[in-house]
Parts: sequence; structure tokens; C-alpha cells
Amino acid sequence: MGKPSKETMIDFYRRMVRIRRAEEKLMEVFSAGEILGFLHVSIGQEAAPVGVCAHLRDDDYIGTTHRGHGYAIAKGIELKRAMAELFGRRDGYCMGRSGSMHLADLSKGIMGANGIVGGGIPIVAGAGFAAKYKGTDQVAVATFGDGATNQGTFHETLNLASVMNLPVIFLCENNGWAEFSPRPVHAKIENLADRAASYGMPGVIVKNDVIDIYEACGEAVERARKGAGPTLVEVKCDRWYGHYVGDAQKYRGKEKVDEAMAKDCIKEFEARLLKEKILRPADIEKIETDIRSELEEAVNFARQCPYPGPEEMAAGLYV
Amino acid sequence: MGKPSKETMIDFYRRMVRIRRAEEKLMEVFSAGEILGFLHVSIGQEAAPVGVCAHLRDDDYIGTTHRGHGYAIAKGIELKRAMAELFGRRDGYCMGRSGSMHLADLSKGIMGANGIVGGGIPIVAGAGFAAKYKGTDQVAVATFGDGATNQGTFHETLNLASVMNLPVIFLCENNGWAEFSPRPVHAKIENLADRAASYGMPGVIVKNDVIDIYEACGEAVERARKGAGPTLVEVKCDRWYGHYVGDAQKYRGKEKVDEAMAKDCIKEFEARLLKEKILRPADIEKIETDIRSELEEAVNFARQCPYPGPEEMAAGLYV
Amino acid sequence: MKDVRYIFAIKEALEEEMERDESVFLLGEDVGLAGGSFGASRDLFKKFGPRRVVDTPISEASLTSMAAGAASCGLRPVVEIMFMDFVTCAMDSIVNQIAKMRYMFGNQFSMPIVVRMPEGAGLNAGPQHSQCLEAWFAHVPGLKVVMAANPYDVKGLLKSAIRDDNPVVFIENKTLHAMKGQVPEGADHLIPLGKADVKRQGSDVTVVAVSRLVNEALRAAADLEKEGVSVEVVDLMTVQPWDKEAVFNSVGKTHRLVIAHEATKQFGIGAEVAASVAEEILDELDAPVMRVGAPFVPIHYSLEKVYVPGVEDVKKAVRATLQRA
Amino acid sequence: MKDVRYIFAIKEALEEEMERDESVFLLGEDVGLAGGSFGASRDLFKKFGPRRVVDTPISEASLTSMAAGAASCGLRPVVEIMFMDFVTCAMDSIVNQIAKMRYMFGNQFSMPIVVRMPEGAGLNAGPQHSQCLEAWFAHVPGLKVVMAANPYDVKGLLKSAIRDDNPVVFIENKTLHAMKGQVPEGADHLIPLGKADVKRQGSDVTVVAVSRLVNEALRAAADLEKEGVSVEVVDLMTVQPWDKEAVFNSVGKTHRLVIAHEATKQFGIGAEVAASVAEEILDELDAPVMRVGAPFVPIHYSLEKVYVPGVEDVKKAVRATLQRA
Ligand SMILES: Cc1ncc(C[n+]2csc(CCOP(=O)(O)OP(=O)(O)O)c2C)c(N)n1
Ligand SMILES: Cc1ncc(C[n+]2csc(CCOP(=O)(O)OP(=O)(O)O)c2C)c(N)n1
Ligand SMILES: [Mg+2]
Ligand SMILES: [Mg+2]
Repeated sequence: MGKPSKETMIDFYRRMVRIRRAEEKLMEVFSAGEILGFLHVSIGQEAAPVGVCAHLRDDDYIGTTHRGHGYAIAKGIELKRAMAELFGRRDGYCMGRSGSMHLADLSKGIMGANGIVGGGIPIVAGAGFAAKYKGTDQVAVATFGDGATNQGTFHETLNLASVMNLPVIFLCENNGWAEFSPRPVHAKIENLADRAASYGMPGVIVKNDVIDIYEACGEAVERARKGAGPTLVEVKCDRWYGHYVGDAQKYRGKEKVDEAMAKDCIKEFEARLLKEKILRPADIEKIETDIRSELEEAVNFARQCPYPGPEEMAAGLYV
Repeated sequence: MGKPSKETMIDFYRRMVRIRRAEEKLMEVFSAGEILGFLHVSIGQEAAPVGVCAHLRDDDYIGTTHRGHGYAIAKGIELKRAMAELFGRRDGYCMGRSGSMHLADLSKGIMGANGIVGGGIPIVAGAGFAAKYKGTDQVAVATFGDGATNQGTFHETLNLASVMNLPVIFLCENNGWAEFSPRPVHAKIENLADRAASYGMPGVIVKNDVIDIYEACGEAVERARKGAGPTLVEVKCDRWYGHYVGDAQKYRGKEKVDEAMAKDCIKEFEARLLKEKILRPADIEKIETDIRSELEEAVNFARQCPYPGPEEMAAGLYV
Repeated sequence: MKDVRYIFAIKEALEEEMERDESVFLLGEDVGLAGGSFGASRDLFKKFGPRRVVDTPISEASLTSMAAGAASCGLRPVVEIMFMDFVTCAMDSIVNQIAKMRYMFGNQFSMPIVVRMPEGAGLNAGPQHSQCLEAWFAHVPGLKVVMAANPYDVKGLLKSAIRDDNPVVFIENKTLHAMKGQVPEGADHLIPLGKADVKRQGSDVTVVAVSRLVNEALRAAADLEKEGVSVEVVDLMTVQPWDKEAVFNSVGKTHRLVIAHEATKQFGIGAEVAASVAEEILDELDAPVMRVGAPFVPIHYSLEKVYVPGVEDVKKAVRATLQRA
Repeated sequence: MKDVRYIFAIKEALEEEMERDESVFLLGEDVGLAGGSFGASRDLFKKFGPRRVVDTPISEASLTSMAAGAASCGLRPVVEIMFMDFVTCAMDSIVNQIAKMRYMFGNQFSMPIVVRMPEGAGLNAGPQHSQCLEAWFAHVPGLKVVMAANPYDVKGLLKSAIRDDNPVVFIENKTLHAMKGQVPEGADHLIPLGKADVKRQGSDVTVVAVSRLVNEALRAAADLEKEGVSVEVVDLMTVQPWDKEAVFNSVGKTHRLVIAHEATKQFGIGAEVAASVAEEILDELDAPVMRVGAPFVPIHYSLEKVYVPGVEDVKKAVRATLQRA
């Protein structure tokens, strides 16, 4: 794995912006009441999905969480049908049955978001198990937050993956918060990657920088693909908005929020690309325009999709 | 905490022998069909209960497992009523309701054995929580096997105890087996004490020697008592007999079993005490005789206790 | 009496019992600083401090068992499971440990613990955030199971649950959290566990309901009155042990029975009520028993309104029992 | 046909299906080298190797979900939970994940997984090793629940369960493991899920039973025949979805119904059968429905024999339904 080329870097940038704009659009339509239920955005955390998914093929697996739009988009979900799902429409990926917390597209290896904290980690390990069982070189990426690392399933699954030598990457986005409680409520240690030692697997810490993440995940994916076993990667990042859209983060204080927002993985990367003349302002404008119209299209698609009919509710529970 | 005195050393010896003989007696009456259900003995592992309980007061807590007779005895359970419980009699500690896997005597701080692997660990932490809540200097000891350290509750509870700074000692008896599967099936790492680092707590390894255990646990208990938080102690030991009485350990091979049995924490301690002239052969004889008659008495007591009557079954489910 | 929201009535119950008894404490995810995900412990952290209002990591299994350990040592924990769906992570704690500890240890100690959890659909939160699982707990010897339909009841029942020396699974309904109702002030408002409440007298049909469906049944009864049908609404309030006598008395009067809950109808708690009637007072029935409950599918995100049973379903069921003379 | 023990019939089913389909594999604690705690996979490790007979650490929650992940990627896992009591550790996996994955992900994949677990008392293994919890799973949309009463059935049902593209909770009874019975040789022995089996024809009373209680009911029927009572025994075999038609047909013939299972009677699966009868074919009943099930206490170590329902309880219940002309 060499350094990313200029084209790749521009692509990373475009992908991060695309996630950002998509989630901003979601916040907008959610606030307008067009999307129901809970909405958890990952704004400020776009580097990790782009950095890890750059190494993944369509037949590699990824499992996400309640805060999983970024990964789904980076792994190749179609915005139209994803939007339709969040709008609860029949043409959504889950036929309008599940919304944001359960976005999935197995054809792209997106195994599904999960509403249970820690619930998805072992499921993704199961995809790794299947790859190993079948003798393919597919890998599986389990993504989760810092809060999830205190669930029993985190521990059990890292141990299982380790003793079974599964091709799994455990990717923890440590944004310092689990809902409304900060890190000290959840763990005494600061670096969750240290927990890898309990399972005899490597643990790696990276900052919220797409290139750093790309490189760290590249090694982890390579290890997994060649049968050398799982890795735990911890990304240090910040949560900009509240736990869910509508959470005013009073418990956190405006100052701390401003501090978090000041660190922007997109703006920082943009500045670097501009400085290194990899990107010109005109490119940025073009990227933004393209994304904007793609998103308009996706939202319009979703809006005009029909809701599932009541008679569809009972269909498909069993094969 | 100084070095143990000669009297204390003799006392340790006596306590270990008492546990050994009690379990040998249990095996005997179990094989004769006088005890029902499952029986898991801890023969070869007597050093840990004696070493840790030497630091505990009656109002300190301990929680045990399916293999917990040793701790219950070391913490001060009455052999008579314990035996009666295993015989399923009305005068047993649990009124004959529960048998070996649920031996408890809260008046001595024995919170109960647990039939669920990993199930007792958080319950004991709850006792530590209560002590802290009440502002006492009581401590709580959770005992469990190596196999249990792969359950989610092990992880969750060590983390909880750590963030809450609870007065708990986590005592892992690493006998290298969980039922019929050896260590490599269960964990990639050899030293389970290393897992303490995941919670920012000290992890200590000791060999199966009562004095070593006594000293390591002394430090851990002291830490807990003065409010400095939990410790994980790993005792490296061997399982002599099968998982339960009746398990011929074919999966293990006679040679390996012989190897394990060659390491005897009692015989080794005895040899040392004899060599150092702390103990004379006549003392040993006296100890054995006393214990034998105590055990005869306990078994006779149990035998003559009545079974609970059918009408007692429904009593006491609710207060 | 003053007008109070359901969630605030819960808070009042917690606050009063904590004031009354130093051994009562709260434990759960975000119950402290944040005051609970739904606000049940708002301001209690400020008032009682981190010793008695304890934020935890996300560890449902172990925090619940930890509370059990504390209860066996004389404390009275009130655990919050944020959504009932997450109690699936703590089933060993509740079923193998909490429910059995007193009995299996020969009555050496009691187990005064309350595990609160909001259930139900209504927030479009999807299949893993909307379930109603009370039937599981009702099937477990050693537990009590309580469900409250309005602010008045939730306060009185929760206070009783906290004072009870047995473990109580205390189930709220998320859509009731915002409901307003008259609630007595002062610490003496206690509603006994194990007793049903006849929320409306009637003579033609008995509707036995729990939680949100009690309110739906009352609405149905009001509507049906206009059609000349007199419906008696019996709120079980405690599902385990349930008040068979009250139900049988009512059925003995009306001879027609509908049972309504939001949980999946199949193998739900309504089945036990219907079965008991068919077993013990079959002759009282002048018409088939009807059950109202959710259909046999996971909770559907965008068809939630279709999914959730409500007033119309109760009316339909009542009418069905009346088809027979 | 040859005489085979129940546990060995399970092994035959596993072995045949593994031979037939490369995607079938076994996963669980001590299922490999040791051949399973009760011997269900004896020798399969030797035959199929560690790739397909996979020993795991003690991690019920995660190993079950791991199997689910593998199933969503095209494998067909058979998970062993050593004692049903331990499934309390894996309820999120089974209920929030396995049961819902196909539906909530819009039918993008199926979930061909079998989770085997032995239930029941009989080994004096005490309150945490003897429970019968099938009612929980029957209440969960998305799962199938299967219980087999003898070696013939267990083989045919397990093979069908493994071939089924839906998740199946497959419940054995520990005391049946040693039972001998005639079992067909060869791979074609399949018993369809969702169909009940009339194990004995009769005209006076219908006994609907599952698992061990089917055999107890057959014993009861043989005894009662001597008293001139003709008992029809219907083995549900599949508890979810259960064969309402078969039960209703039988009740339509005998007009008297007893339901028998080992699980705690209150809120057990018998309640659903009784409730459905009271709801849909009430007029067919000539006498109150009777249920046989365990009393409402944890399983008692030394009074296990008193605790466990058996042939005498079935007889008593049958006689009770006959008291009414
Ligand atoms: C088992 C379970 N417990 C609690 C919750 C409620 N909950 C949803 S997200 C969340 C916090 C998760 O924190 P983290 O893992 O750090 O992810 P982040 O939200 O920061 O991305 C909690 C407690 C849940 N969904 N599932
Ligand atoms: C949740 C749960 N899973 C499985 C079992 C079955 N089981 C009983 S003891 C045991 C092995 C425990 O090994 P370890 O913790 O090392 O203790 P040891 O028996 O070696 O003392 C297992 C798997 C159980 N009792 N509970
Ligand atoms: Mg976080
Ligand atoms: Mg061990």
C-alpha cells in the first residue's frame, strides 16, 4: 500500500463532503418532519468511513451503528434508496420497515446498522467467520463508538475473533461521548486501543485525519486479508452535534461544542489539499454543486416514492 | 501486612487440608449416590481460598462459582449445614433448594455460588458498591475461572468497578480448562491478569502457593479497603479431576492429568513446613484426625436431616 | 392533587422514596447528569448527588446484576433500562439471578429491586426500540410485573414497587410519558401491588387491559356507550401476580371478555387471562373471549400506526363479543 | 429403522445434514473435541474437523450473533446453547437480531440458523440449569420454535430445521436424551415444521402436549384407556407457528381439552392454545380447558420430582375435564 495519489486524495475529499452534505440534508428534512424516529448524524466524523472504505471491495463486509450513515455512503449505498428508507418508503433498502437505525445493502456488503449498542460487533465477526470458512480473502469491518466498548459483546467478540483468527477490523470511533455521558463515566483508560492487548491483537490509535486513518486501516485490512487476524483501530474524533438531532447538548456547554467544531476533518484536509495545490477552489465548487444536485435528486426520489401499504406489513416475515 | 507467623502458617495448612478432605468426602458420598445433581470439586486448588480468605472479615463479601466449596469453607461456612444443603435437606443453608451450585451463607458474607459462568462477578461488585455506598470499609471478592474471563460480564464488571472505584478483588483461578476445552480455545493470551490494563487497574499473577496468594491478595484487599479501587489477581493452578465428578478427562490424557496432580499446593506447603520444622508429623496426624471426625459428623448430620416436605416447595418465593 | 405529566409523576415517586429511605438509589445509563433519557430522574442528580444517582457505562447485563448484589446487601436499587428492548442484554441478571436469589439461597435475604423500563411503539423508533415484552417476565417465578396507565397510577405503583421487598419489573409506555393527569401530592400516595383497578363500571362486556391500552379501552368504552353498550374496563396494573379475583368478578357480571395489550397478541399476557377464564369460569362466558394485541411481525418503522393496536381495535373486539346473544 | 437414542438421533441429523450441505456447521461451547456436553456432536469433530465443528470460548451472546452474521452471508450455522438457562445471555442476539434481521433489512437475505438448547429438570441440576423457556421465543415474531418428544421426531425435525431458511429455536429435553426409539436410516427422514402430529387417536378428551409431556400424555392415555377413557394425544412439535388446525380438529371431535408442558404453567405456551380455543371455537368445548405445567416456583433441587409435571398430573387433568357431562 503506497501513499494515496492526488486523484485518490481528491476522491477522499469528495467522499467526505458527500457524507457531510448528505447528513446536513438529513437534518434539514428531519427537522421539517419528513423523517420520523431518531436521527443520529456523524458530522465531524467523516474521515473514518472514507479512510477505511477506501480499502474495501464490494464483497467485503461492514457493519455499522445508529450513527452509521457515513459508512453506508462510503461503502457505496445508493443515496436514493437510502433516502427512501429514511423517509419510510417502499423503495427504501428495507422496504420502509426500519429507517435510519437499520440501513443495509448486502449487495454492497453493508450488513446493516444496529440499534443495539454493541449488538452489531459479533454479527460482523460472523461475516469474517463466513469468509474464512469459505476460504475467500474477504474482510469484515465492525464499526462502533467508544461507549460500545464497555458492552460485553465488544469483549467477547474481540476474543472470539482473536482465537479464531478471523479477518476482521474493529474500528472504534472514540468521540468521547456515549449519549449524554462523557468518557470518565464509561472508562478509566483514555486509549481504548489498549484493550486490544487483552486479546493478543494489535491496537492502533489514529487521529481524525483521513490519510492517517487510510494508512492505519490499510495495514489492518492487509493483515486480515492475508489471514493474519484481527486488529483494533481507534480513531480519536469529536461529536459535533448532540447524540441525536434535536439534542441541544446543554450537558456539554457551548464552549466545548465550539471547541469540537473547530476541529473539522474536512476543512483541515481541504486546507492541506489547497495548500498543496491538489485542489483548486473551482474544484470545490464543482464538487459541492454535483453533490447538491445528487442530494436534491435523492430527496425528490424519496418524496415521491409510495409508502408501503398496510397489507405489506405482514409480508416477508418468513421465507 | 507482615509475613505470616508460624501459627498462621499451620492454620493455612490446616485449612487447606480441611478443604481437600471435605471435597474428597463429597466425592465419596456423591459417588455413592447420596448427593444429586452436578458436583464440581476444586481439589488441587485449595491455596487460593485459604490465601485470600485469610484477609477477610465475616462482614466482607465473597462470591463463588460452581467450583466454590473451597471458598465457602475458607470463609467460614459451617460444614454441617453445607453438607446438609448438598444432601438436599431442609436444614441446609438453602433449605435443600439448591445444592452445591448455590451454596450461600450471607451471615458470613458468602453471597452464593452461581451456576451461570460469569453470572456472579457483577453481583459481587454490587456488594462492593453497597459497602462504598454505606461508607464502610468492607471489601468484596469475586472468584471465577479462566473460562469466565471470556464472558461479557467479566469485562463489563471490571470496567464498572474501575470507573466506580469499588472495593473489589477479582480473583481468577486459571486452571487452564473450561469444561472440556483447554486454554487456546478460550483465549489467545496466556496471562489473564493482563486484561486488568483494559480497566486501568492493577493485574497480578501468582503461582499456586498459599503464601504467595496470601501476599498478593493482602495487597489487593488493602487497596480495596482504603478506597484505592479494585485489583485483578490471577492464580495459576491446575485442575486435578474432571470438570465434574464423573468426568474421566479422556480428552486430556492420563499423562497430563498425572502432571497436574504432581503439583500439589498442599504437599508442597507441607514439605516446606516440615523442613522448616514448623510442622511435625504428629501435628499432621492430629489435623487429619480432627478433620476426619468433623467431616464424619457433618455427613452424619446431613444424613439424618429431613428432606423438605412437598408443601415447603411453594413457600418463601415472595416476602 | 395537581396536574402532572406521567414522566414527572415517576420522578416524584423516585424523589419521595429517596427522601424517605436513604437506601434507595438510582442506577443506569444517563440517569444522572442527563436526568434520564426520557427525563425520569431530571434534577435528582443535582439534589442527591452522584452517590445516589449513578451514571453507568453501557453494560446492561452487569449493571443490573450489580444492583442485585447491592440489594442483597440491604440497598434498594432502582435500575433504569433505557428502552425495554435492551433488557434482552440483562435477561440472565433478571431471570437467573434476581428472580431466584431469595428462593434459591433459602430466604437468607430479600431482593428489593425495581427495574424500570419503557416499552412500546409510538416514536417510530423501529423494530429494536419499540417492543413490549412483559409476557416474558410474567412467566418467571419470583418476579413481580407492574404496568401503569396514567400519572396517578404510575406514581402510586412505583412508590409501592420501591417499598416492596421483592424484585419488580416496572414497565412504562413511552407514549404515556407526556400524558398529563391529576396526581396527589405528598408521600402517602401508594397503590398496592397485585390489585386490579376497575377503571370504569359497565355491565355488557369486560375489557381487561394494561398500560396504554387501558386508556384506549376507556376511549372505546365512551364511544360504545353512545351505541348503547356498557363496557367495564379493568386495569390489571400488576401483571404478576395478577388479580384473578377482580377479573373473574367482572366476567361473572358481564359474561363477555376482551383482553387488550400493545404487545404481540400471540403468546402475550392476554393468553394467560383468557386461559384462566376458560379453565376456571368457563360457564360464565356467553361469548368467545377476544384478544387485542399487535400483529405477529416486528414493529414497522413507517407503518407504526397500522401496527399499534388502539381504540378501534378494542371497539371491534367488543362488538365481536356482542354478536352472540 | 433402527433403535437409536434421542441424543444419537440428533447426532445423526447433524451428521447427515453436514454431509449433504457444505454450508452447515456447528458452533458452541465444547461441541468440538468433547463432542458436546450431552454428546450431540460426538465424533463429528473427528469427521469434519475444526473448520465445521467449532469450539468457542464461553460467550453465548456473541457466539450466537456471530452465527447470525455467518448465516446472513450464506452459511447455515447450528448453534448449541449448553443448557437452555444460558440462553438468557443471548436474548439480544436471538430476539433483536436473529428474529428480525430478515424482516428489518427488507428481505435482503434469509436467516437459516438453528439454535439448539436442552431444557428441563430431571438431573437435579437446580434452579439455573433446569428451566423451560419456550414461551418467550414463541412470543417473538420471526422465530420458529420446535420441540421433539422422541428419537424419531427429533431427527426428522432437526433435519427440517437445518434446511429451513428461517431461524429455528430447537428445544430438546435433557431427560429425553437417553430415550431409545426407532429411527429411520438414510437422509430422507424429514418431518415438516409447523405441523402437529396426532400421536394417539381418541374420542373423549384431547391432550395437546409438547416434548417430554407428550410421552407422559401417552402413558396417561394408556392408563386411562383401562378406565374406559379414550384420549387423543396431539403433539404440537412446532410451537411457533403452531398447528391450530390440527388442534381445533381434535377439539372439534372430543370437545374436551387438556394442554400439557413441563414449563411453568402461568404464562406458558398452554395459555395461547387455551386462549385460541376460547377465542375461536369456544362452542366446541363441553368442559373447561385444563392446563398441566410446573408450579410457580424456581426448580427445586431436592424436590425436583415433586416439581416436575408428569403422567399423574395429566391423568388428573383429563379426569377433571370429564367431571362435566
Ligand atoms: C444495548 C443498548 N443500550 C443503550 C442504548 C442507548 N444508546 C444508543 S446510542 C448510545 C451511546 C453510544 O455511544 P457510542 O458507542 O460512543 O456511540 P456514539 O453515539 O458516540 O457514536 C446509547 C447508550 C442502546 N441503543 N442499546
Ligand atoms: C453462561 C454459562 N455458560 C456455560 C456454562 C457451562 N459451564 C459450566 S462451568 C464451565 C466452564 C467454566 O470454566 P472456568 O471459568 O475456567 O471454571 P472452572 O470450571 O475451570 O473452575 C462451563 C462452560 C454455564 N454454567 N454458564
Ligand atoms: Mg461515542
Ligand atoms: Mg478453568
